[in-house]
Amino acid sequence: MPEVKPKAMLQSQWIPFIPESASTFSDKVDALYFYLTGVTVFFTLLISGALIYFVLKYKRRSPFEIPRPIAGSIKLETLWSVIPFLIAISIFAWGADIYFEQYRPPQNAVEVYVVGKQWMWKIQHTTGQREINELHVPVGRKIKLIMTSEDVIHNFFVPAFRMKADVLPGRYTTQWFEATKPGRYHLFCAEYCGMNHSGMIGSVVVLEPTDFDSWLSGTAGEQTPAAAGRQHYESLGCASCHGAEGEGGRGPALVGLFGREVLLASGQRVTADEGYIRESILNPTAKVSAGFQPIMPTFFGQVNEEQLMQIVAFIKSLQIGTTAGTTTETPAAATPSPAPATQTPVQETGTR
Amino acid sequence: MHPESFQPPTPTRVNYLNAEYGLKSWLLTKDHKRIGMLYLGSISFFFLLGGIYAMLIRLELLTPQGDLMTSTTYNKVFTQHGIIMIFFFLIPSIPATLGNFLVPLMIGAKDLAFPRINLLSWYIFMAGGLITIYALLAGGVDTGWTFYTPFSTTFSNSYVVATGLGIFINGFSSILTGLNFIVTIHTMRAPGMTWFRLPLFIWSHYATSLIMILGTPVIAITVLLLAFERVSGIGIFDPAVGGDPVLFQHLFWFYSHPAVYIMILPGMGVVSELIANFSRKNIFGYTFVAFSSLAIAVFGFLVWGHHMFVSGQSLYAGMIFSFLSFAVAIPSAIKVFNWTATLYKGSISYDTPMLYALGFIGLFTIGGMTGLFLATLAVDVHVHDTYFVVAHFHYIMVGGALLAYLGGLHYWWPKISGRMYPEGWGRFSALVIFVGFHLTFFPQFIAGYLGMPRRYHAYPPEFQVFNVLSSAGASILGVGLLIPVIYLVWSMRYGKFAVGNPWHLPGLEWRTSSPPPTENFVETPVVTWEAYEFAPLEEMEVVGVLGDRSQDESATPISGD
Amino acid sequence: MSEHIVPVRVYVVIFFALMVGTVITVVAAYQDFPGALNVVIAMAIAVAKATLVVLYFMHVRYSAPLVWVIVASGLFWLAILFALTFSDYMSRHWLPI
Amino acid sequence: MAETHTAEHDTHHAALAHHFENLEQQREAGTLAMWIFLVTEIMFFGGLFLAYTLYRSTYPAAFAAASNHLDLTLGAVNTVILICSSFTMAMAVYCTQVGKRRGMIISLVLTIILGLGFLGIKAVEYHEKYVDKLIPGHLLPWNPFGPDLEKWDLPAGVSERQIELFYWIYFALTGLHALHMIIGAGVLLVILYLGIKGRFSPEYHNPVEVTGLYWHFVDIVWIFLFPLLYLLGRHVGGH
Ligand code: HEA
Ligand code: HEA
Ligand code: HEC
Ligand code: CUA
Ligand SMILES: [Cu+2]
Repeated sequence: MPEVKPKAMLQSQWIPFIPESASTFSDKVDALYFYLTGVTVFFTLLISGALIYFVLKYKRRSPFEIPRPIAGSIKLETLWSVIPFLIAISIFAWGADIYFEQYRPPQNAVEVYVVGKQWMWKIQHTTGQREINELHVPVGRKIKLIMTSEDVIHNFFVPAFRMKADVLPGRYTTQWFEATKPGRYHLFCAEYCGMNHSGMIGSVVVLEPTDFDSWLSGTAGEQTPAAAGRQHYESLGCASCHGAEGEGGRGPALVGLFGREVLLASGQRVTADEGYIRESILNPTAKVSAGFQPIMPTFFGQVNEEQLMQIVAFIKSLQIGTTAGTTTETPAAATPSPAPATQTPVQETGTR
Repeated sequence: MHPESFQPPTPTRVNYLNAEYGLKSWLLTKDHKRIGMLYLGSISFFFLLGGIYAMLIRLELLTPQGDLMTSTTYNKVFTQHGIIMIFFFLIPSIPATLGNFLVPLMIGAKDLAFPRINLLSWYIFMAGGLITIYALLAGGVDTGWTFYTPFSTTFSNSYVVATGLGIFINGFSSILTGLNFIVTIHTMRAPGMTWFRLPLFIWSHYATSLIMILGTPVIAITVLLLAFERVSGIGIFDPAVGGDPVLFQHLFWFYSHPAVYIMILPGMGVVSELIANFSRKNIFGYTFVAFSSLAIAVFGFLVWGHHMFVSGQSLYAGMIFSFLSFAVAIPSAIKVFNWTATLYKGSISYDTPMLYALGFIGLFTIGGMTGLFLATLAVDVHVHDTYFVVAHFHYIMVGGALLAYLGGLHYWWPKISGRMYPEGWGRFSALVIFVGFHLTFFPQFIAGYLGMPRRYHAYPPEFQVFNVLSSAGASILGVGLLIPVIYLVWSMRYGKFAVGNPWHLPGLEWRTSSPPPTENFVETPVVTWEAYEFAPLEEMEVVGVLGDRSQDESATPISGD
Repeated sequence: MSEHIVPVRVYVVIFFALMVGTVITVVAAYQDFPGALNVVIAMAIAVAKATLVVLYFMHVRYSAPLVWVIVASGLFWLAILFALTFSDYMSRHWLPI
Repeated sequence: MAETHTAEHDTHHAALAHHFENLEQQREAGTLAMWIFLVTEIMFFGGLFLAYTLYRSTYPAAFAAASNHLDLTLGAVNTVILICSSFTMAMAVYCTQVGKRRGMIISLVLTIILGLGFLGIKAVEYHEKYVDKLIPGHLLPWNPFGPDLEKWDLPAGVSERQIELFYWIYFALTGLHALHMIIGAGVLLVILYLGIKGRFSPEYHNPVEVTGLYWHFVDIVWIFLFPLLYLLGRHVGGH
């Protein structure tokens, strides 16, 4: 947003070296960043200090002087390989710790579907609201993005949240965040994706819960992804094997599948996450679930990314004792309702 | 057949430069020194080309809105800047010019093991270069130097195949160079030149060659597959047939990370020479510095995934790669500390090459340390593909590798051209470059952490201040680089004649006349001294290390005036 | 280190060994072994055949240590390429995305 | 190390290049270089083998089905041919080492013939694939890919695209291998010519040796390609 001057600079006038800190990660990442900066400054001063001192002190006096050779010292060598190594380890451990937090979405996160395409971001909420190049979220709610691309690799990058993940064609990637400050923040595409890469920008709008509710009700919520998914499920004939309500038949029951441990014919166990469901639809023979013949046809190339996401959303909504995706209002029960944000999210019934 | 003791070279007016004349004598030469010069000419051209692109980038980024050129043009400009600078300038820079010239001289051999292959490698290089230039003229390429699929295979409509072909061919020249070096260093060392008497320049070139032969084939097959895929419309990187684009990134970085060590290791070798020789000290902890080169070469192959922390690679793989990236930093650390320690109680002269060497150490430290930021998982998530990365690698590649290259060029210029460069101008331009460099690239660290993505043709206005600084710096840097270009060319004709050993150094390359005769040494030398063993000067005079005085009226030491 | 000349007899033996190996692979390929055993067997035989060629036809058995080192490093780097790449692919599903 | 041996007798041998001390050093350099080159070849093919391994494990059913459609007999025959050629190559080296000129020439000729035989059969195979419309590239204007999968008794859940993927890899691997064969045959011709002109002797035969190394390497690549491409799916039925 050109006219709305992003707060990024305004608020960090104090220290114009770090961007706005607006998510639960920001401060953690910044702390680590300052540690690294400290180490760097230390070693840079150490080295350049020593260089300058020696260069001045041991300036060549006469063109014929030959200093006494010094072989070296094992002690020093070990010293200056061990100390840096220990420092390095500390940095590594700290970084890895935050990294896992950044990419392991919590159980009760609200899901938002993101589809990148040259050169725009298409976003859909589980309640049906669609947005382009804008993402509205309430403060203090954990948001999990389920992302894929229709063409090339893109990257969903929000500096103020210190989060970034590639958005790949042909598979799902996820990341999550919890915004801490209302405001409008840059959304960049951070993976080069062709002509208009630098134009594939937008903004994440963080609202107070009440404002978010009014935004939700204000925006026309069309059919929810789950409901749309149900229609594809029927039109593609999944029902013929998995049953109209996913109760199962020639194919395994899909009710309660999401998040369950699935025993495969090969004997190994996998958790049925979005990726697994996607794979089961596009490449069924890869992971055949135990007790069934691999008779499921592949739907490779017959469904586009958006439809696929909706089917996945539908299967996820098939939880024991719920008939989801039937109405446009009731959100997918598998995931906590984003509306109304003033209430605490419904705890999910799944077994993850 | 070997002389018992070392004979001083008899003064020769005939040298490799005036042994023969005419274009043919150059284009068909098998003399490693002349081939080195052929390379010098070609890569200088590519450097200037890449530099012009760089200037276009900086011009465009002066203002937030992309007003100078269209976004497509801009994409082509930075892509071609990257491709030219990496594949056609920095990778061949030191090995193919100074390495070609010096490896045989330093180990006391008459030539590289395979002179014909050496010449062939230059022709292959030129072939690759010409094809790439054709691609640029025909319409250019806009994939970024990293060629990420599926954009490069399916969506880009620029000359990807031609460029890929150029890089594919170019790869073989670097393989052949590496092969030649390794065989030469193994089989052609002069009598008495044991492994631990080798100058560190040789060790680093040995390590570099290892990477060249083990890594380059992988990039070759990768770009080949990429080209096939583009031509046949489908392929293994194409999600549309169930391929995985990330596989391309694995294959690409398997080479391209080690390649960054192809770019820096020779520079480290040069700096080791400069630091030791211009402080008249044997390098502190020779064996550690020598083996750290090999360590870097080996470990360098274990960290490529640190370019893919946010690419959808598994988190666990990310952890492994992050950890190993920290491990690979240690050998570099060892080098930095040993260089610094070498200066202690030395006899340090402030000649231009030394200034470059000192600059290298400082800038490489900063560049390397910021590499650690990137190797840190959580931080890389934020700064990946921002200007922070851009700043990181320019600090190492321009502040490090390029300065080392310039330092080496000045240091061996008397040997190469038989003339001295103007010392005053040398020091001056070194300082200009140093200043301009910082101004260009330091602001990019800040812009990067603030979130400015790289490869952006237009950017939000709040980043402008950093870009203006950077562009200003770039023009200073450009001028700073222009000066040596001018005076080096000038000195080839008007420079003072150089004696055989202008710096009074023990290295073998200084024990023959400047420029050396075609066969390098009148007699195969027999090495009886350790590396960097500085005999008292009077004694060196006796064995005639000062070389051929008849060429030069002023045999008084240039250094330490 | 003037070279060692391998007697013809050795070459002939190796030749027949390779032939036998080929036959075995083909036969084995039609048996349905449990799990991934088919692959394992096929690869084991291939490796055995390759080793014979390298050691005898290519004289490595009689060559300088340096040659051994070179061959080993070639295989080692290939192993690096595979191991680290698959460290990604094999652990991708460990965490629900 | 090189500098240690100075075999006086051969310092003035015609084949000694000016910059080497003696033939021994020259030979050492030549062999070393070829081995290093072979390492680069390992890495070159390595990238492709990696891709093969990955996709085979991702699409086992598709790869098995597609592989079963390759012509096993031709593949096997080619394997035998290559092993024979490796043998004759080894003999060629042996003959030069002991100075049997005729033996060397005969074995070289045989090696070349076998090599060309291999390429011939490969050509036949490629043609078969062309006839069955198995050349990858369904997006090309002339669509060379479109096997009628009815005849294939494909297992359910296998997509045509992954069959195509297999053949893409098949052609990439075998194509590169064939290219190496062609280069090898060319080099062998040169060696043969030089051999007939009597350039090689027990003292100097490094070119024959290193060419042999290269030829054996190409053979080894095939030793792996054969089971990986032709045999991987036989046990799950098929032709
Ligand atoms: C010559 C080139 C060169 C060199 C030598 C290096 C060296 C290093 N690089 Fe860099 N790098 C590049 C060129 C280079 N790099 C390029 C071109 C890119 C971008 C590619 C692209 O995407 O276009 C890149 C990108 C890049 C990334 C990916 C960033 C991203 O895209 O998200 C990472 C991540 O780990 C990284 C890390 C490192 C590390 C750890 C080193 C280490 O080797 C550094 C080791 C050196 C030191 C550590 C300094 C000396 C040590 C001391 C002074 C003692 C103190 C040390 C400790 C406390 C440990 N580099
Ligand atoms: C060896 C490697 C190398 C070198 C030396 C340089 C040199 C320079 N690079 Fe480099 N750069 C890369 C490798 C290199 N770069 C790579 C790999 C990328 C990534 C590409 C990608 O994203 O795909 C990149 C990207 C890159 C970007 C980011 C583009 C983007 O992401 O949008 C920028 C922006 O400032 C930049 C600037 C510069 C500048 C100012 C120099 C200066 O140092 C140049 C100075 C040189 C000269 C100026 C020429 C010589 C002097 C003269 C000819 C005198 C006459 C000229 C004048 C007086 C102006 N480079
Ligand atoms: C011809 C019958 C058939 C059709 C039609 C079919 N499936 Fe299946 N499906 C199966 C069988 C059998 C399995 C179990 C074997 C396997 O995993 O391949 C299965 C497995 C699955 C699984 C994995 C479930 C588990 O427990 O592992 C999912 C998810 C799935 N199908 C979704 C779908 C969707 C969505 C569609 C429609 C787009 C569909 N199926 C159409 C037969 C079918
Ligand atoms: Cu999308 Cu860059
Ligand atoms: Cu790297």
